[in-house]
Amino acid sequence: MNKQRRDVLKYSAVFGMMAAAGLISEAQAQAWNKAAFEGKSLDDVFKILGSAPEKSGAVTLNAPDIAENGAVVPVGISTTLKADQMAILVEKNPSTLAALFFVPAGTEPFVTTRIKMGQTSNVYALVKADGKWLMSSKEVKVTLGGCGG
Amino acid sequence: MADPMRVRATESGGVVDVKILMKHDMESGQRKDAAGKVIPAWFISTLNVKAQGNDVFNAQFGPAVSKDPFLNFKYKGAKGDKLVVSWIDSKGDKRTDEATVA
Amino acid sequence: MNNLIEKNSLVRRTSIMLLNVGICVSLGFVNAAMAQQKPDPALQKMMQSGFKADGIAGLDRIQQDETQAFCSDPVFANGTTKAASAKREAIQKRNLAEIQQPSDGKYVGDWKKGEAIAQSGRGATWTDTATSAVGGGCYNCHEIDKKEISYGNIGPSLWNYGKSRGYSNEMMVYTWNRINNSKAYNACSNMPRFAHFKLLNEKQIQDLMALLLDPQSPINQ
Amino acid sequence: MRAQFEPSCKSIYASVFSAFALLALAQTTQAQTASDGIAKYREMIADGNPAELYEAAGEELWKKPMGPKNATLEQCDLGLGPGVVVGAAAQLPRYFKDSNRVQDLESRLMTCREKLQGIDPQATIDAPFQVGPKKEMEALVAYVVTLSKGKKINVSTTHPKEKEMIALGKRAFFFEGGPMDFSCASCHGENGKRIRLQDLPNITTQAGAALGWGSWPAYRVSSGQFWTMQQRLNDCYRQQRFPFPIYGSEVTIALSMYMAATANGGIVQTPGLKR
Repeated sequence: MNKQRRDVLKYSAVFGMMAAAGLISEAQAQAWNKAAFEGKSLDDVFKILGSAPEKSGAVTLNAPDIAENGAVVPVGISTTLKADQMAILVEKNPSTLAALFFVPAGTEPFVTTRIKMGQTSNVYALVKADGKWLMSSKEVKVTLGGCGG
Repeated sequence: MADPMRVRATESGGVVDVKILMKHDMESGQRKDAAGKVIPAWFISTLNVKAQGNDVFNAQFGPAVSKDPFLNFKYKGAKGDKLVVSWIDSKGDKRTDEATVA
Repeated sequence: MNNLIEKNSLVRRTSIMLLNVGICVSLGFVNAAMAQQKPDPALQKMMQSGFKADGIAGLDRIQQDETQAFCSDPVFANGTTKAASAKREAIQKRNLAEIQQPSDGKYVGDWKKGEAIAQSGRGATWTDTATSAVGGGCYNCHEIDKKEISYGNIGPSLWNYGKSRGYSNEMMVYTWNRINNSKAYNACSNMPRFAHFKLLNEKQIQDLMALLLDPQSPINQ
Repeated sequence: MRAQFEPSCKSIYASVFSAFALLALAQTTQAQTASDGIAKYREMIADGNPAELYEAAGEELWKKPMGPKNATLEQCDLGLGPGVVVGAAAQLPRYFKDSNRVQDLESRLMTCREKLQGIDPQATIDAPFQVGPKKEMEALVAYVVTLSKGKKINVSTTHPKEKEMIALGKRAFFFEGGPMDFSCASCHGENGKRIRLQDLPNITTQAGAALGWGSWPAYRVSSGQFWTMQQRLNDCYRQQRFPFPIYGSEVTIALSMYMAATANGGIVQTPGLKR
């Protein structure tokens, strides 16, 4: 058995324990979407999420035009739709999907987090409502900073 | 043992604004150490937030989420709600912290 | 007649005084010059005991040469005294004299390589090794190619450097000298002496020259 | 003759002038867009400073019995009396009678750890940043400076040793060295200057010093670390291509004293959040 496979097994075992302890619900523990997080392109991720999203004015992506540092890029998603999932994708990152969010009923379709970007790229905010993925995107420039260049 | 989180939750007009800071290196798997060896990825992969025992937010992170992750979301709730925030990382380390909505 | 001379010298003296006040105020020094031209044992002791050698960054780096010692007292160095201007000229002369013109007679190399050198601000720190590539760090202080929006402004913009100044032999030599040792023209220039401290080699300087003075360079479009 | 000549002269001036104006406008617009973008970026990350994580750890360490003497730091005198932490960072560095020298926050914390807890300062001085005893120092600093947020910078400049350190710090600020001929003043001695897109405060002025001194220590997003002023100065000297400044050495305290004294009257905004 190779090491990678052992790690995966260990990993699922830990998830199982967590689930049993009630720290993370069973559904969530099962669901860390390995395939989606390993997608290397927008199409890879779209395929795994189920459908290619359509552009929609109902999805708002809040991100700066320029990031002073690629290590911390603030990204927010909000929507007027009744969303149950949201996702942040960065086209030119080594793995396209940065984060996936699940929004239970009673929680607002709004999230803000911070992500890493290796270079200037388009950033996508995805929202799933009524079983359909919708999106909005913008380019975020990552600048070189400081004396180190 | 992972370091504690900072959880701030305030209610206004029936909506609770939750801000969470987690202490984690979120190693991307892209960096190399001084000897040129790739530092393996190590990151928080799953986060769950419960209020009064019910799920109010779930997140899955990849290694592209920033070091010391920050998360802000809002749910319909009340002052005094008991929040339980838990995460687990890709090595199986975990952390749970509690907070009360102000 | 006598009166007139008196008056003239008074005017002159007053204007020099005003000039001095102007400089002092603009530099933010209201108190007297720091007189760093004389050795200061307390400062020397503090600097010697405050640092340790680490890798390529040895303690020799805080042994100031004449240029550094002079410029560490800006009130004096930028002042209008005869002593200061004489010293400035002497320092510039010495720095100019050590500049070597290109051994193969070529001033202009490859602008693409020059752009990469201008972008990199790395090298010569205690986290580097003797073989780490040293960059020119030019964008830290200069606007060069307008496509790069992340540029500093400690030095002047170099956009259209050749296009606006021309590509004469005179410009070639002046620019070459300025990159090799900026102190040849301005004793206390903020710009490093790239050749004096062997930060950049001849080839790298030729490539930087191309970025500025090759008519094909994107900065001259 | 002259009257005829004038209009054309004027028109040449006018066209030259408008060309310059256009050029200047184009340049400002581009620079403006970049700096607006950066301003929005900074505003967006200002909420939720990860320095809070260090602050929480520091508060725990402050109250935890540690070291050979198994004591807490709760009786540490940071200048306002034993145990007073609120506002203490706003009046540091200062002269301390018991140690008979001017101390900054880090060197004073090392004194407290030595006296109260029996922790040898040398081990802290020699440790790399962000690990071991330095990691503890960083957390403690985050805790202490957070309790001065919003206070006025109010550093004493009356004791002869304080005066001496301000003067020495100023000299060190202008001290050029290394293979790039840099001093602190090379970057921080004029108004309106930038390295790449980073604004450089002019530390020789009250406003600039208040901005610079007043917003460090800070969480730095590029390294994902909380940096104390000692680490900030250390990295300045690294980029100046100087040798390695010794943690808590006189030159680092003198520089801090010069900056803080120049900044007097400004507002403490620590812990900051920096690129």
